[in-house]
Amino acid sequence: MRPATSLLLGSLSAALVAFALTSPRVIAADKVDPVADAKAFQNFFFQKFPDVKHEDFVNGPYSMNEDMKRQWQEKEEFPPYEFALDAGKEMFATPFKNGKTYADCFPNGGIGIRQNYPYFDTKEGKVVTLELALNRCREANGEAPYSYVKDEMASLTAYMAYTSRGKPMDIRIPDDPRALEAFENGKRYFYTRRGQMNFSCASCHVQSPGERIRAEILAPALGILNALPIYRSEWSGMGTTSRRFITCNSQTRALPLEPQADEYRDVEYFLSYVANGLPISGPGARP
Amino acid sequence: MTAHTGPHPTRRLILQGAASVALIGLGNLPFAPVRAAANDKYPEEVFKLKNEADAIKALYGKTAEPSDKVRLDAPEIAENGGVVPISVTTTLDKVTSISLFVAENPNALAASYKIAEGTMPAVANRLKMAKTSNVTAIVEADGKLYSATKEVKVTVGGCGG
Amino acid sequence: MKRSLPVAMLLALSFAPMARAANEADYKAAYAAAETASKEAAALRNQWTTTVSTLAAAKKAADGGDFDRAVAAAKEAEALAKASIFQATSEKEAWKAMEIR
Amino acid sequence: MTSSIRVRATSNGDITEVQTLIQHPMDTGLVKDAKGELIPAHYIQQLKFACNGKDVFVANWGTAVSKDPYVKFSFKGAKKGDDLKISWTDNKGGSDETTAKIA
Repeated sequence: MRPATSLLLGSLSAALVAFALTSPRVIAADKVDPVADAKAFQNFFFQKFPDVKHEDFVNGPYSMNEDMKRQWQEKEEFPPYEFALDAGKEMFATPFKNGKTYADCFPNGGIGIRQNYPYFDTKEGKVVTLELALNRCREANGEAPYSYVKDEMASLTAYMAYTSRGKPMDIRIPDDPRALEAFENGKRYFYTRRGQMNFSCASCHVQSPGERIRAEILAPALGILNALPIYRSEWSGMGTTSRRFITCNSQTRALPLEPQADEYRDVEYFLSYVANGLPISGPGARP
Repeated sequence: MTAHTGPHPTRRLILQGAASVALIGLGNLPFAPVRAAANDKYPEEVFKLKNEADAIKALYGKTAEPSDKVRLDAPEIAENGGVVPISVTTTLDKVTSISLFVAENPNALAASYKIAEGTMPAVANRLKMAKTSNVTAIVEADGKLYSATKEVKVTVGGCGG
Repeated sequence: MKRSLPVAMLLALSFAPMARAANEADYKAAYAAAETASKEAAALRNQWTTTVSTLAAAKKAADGGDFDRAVAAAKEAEALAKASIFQATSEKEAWKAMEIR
Repeated sequence: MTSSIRVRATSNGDITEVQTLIQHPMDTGLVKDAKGELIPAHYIQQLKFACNGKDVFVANWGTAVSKDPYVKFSFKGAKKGDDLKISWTDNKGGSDETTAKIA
């Protein structure tokens, strides 16, 4: 046998052995392993779309289709969320009746911190999202909470997202079994089929990103929350994370849960954690 | 025109031919007097017209000829009928007006821009489109009309609800 | 022609029992069954929007006195609710099949 | 109340590029609200740009212009620091205007 072929055969068998070892990791008795989940999740999309730059995934449908990307870039020159952004900045600076402002409720005065939300509150034992924290801040200062799906909440989160633009998503899971359970709940919600259409979030955003559902191109699940809140031409208005989850549910004919229900908080926790390292790109403009 | 196997197909074809000629004739009669392009007044009546040909005639009083000197940029598939980015540029000179028509909209004329002396003959804007339609850009240069047309597909998004 | 005969027969048969018009009692029974199933689906946090709208349609038809349509809608609502219950229970394990590992 | 007109006018060489975004519902009069009633037509009809006392660009708009309308054009004959006056009127007699410095 000529040396070259024996060399080839040798390396082939080595590769085969290596592959066998790293075949899908042996599932220990369903131990929750967010680090491995995040790695597998990101690799799935990096391999499925090798020519999409990693940080581009946060641009949703526009990372999947050139014609749509051109329309988006044209809109981004003077984006429709400009007004929500200005309104949010103004609201952030306007003191409550008791003289305090949002800056007093948040670390670093609420500037450049969006990438750490949602976080797991070990006192409460639950996930706390940015929208929930904002309403709790209002209530703590004697103000009425905003609707989770209307423009005021969207303006506030738009401004806070804007101050974090470009910072990598940085969600931490404390060493607390309840945090691991919240992560697992979020993962289960993400993969569970619901509604008369019998779709799960994964049916569209894992199995067929880049494909069309009528006029729209499906966004990849990786980094899908990084651009929120978004101005959707469909709504001709702003949409918070809550509004996005609720409309997705009703599209598959699943009755939406109440905004900031535990399931929504956990699925936001899961989706944000697996997008760690990808930049915040909110507020965004979408079809 | 489906091929007819019925009696006297030719007679029917002639009849239909005559009917359509009459229609065209009728089409431009009542609008000939309305000439609103030159002055600054808002062409209120033209924006009420349904049909594209009538609107072009009412606005400019003449017909346009397609020209490759007019470049119309519009998406192949609009991401959303409510916000369709459309832009027009042209290499023609002495341009005094640029207008955009969406044939299938309730009213054909969407926007009409007056280009002053020294203003570049180009405009970008975002239009609403009711459904898939031809979009036509009309450029008035040195008193003559030039046009470019492109089809933009429009449909709703989402999977159901 | 031969194949379609049994199909016609089947169709005729399925309508036979519905011969007499439904009355309010039939509607109440059908609606109650549909409502229990719908409540169970809601408790499982897996209600469908179509169950809710069909249940409402049944009530509306009944209010209008059209008990035939009301009973049909109530039956459909019950079927939808039961389907969503089945979906919730089967998905308890089935979701893992889709998980990215 | 901040103006409804956002404008960015930047000049390079002799050409000034102008981009404008206006906060306006641009209702067509053909859309129904949640209660099923028609929302009356409410849209900007004319938008004017004037510089150094001359109208450089006039937009006549119908109901087919998007909500929060956007328009971009460019013109010659102005320089950094000149004032660009932008004004609009809508079909209900509403109006707004603002003046921007060319950057």
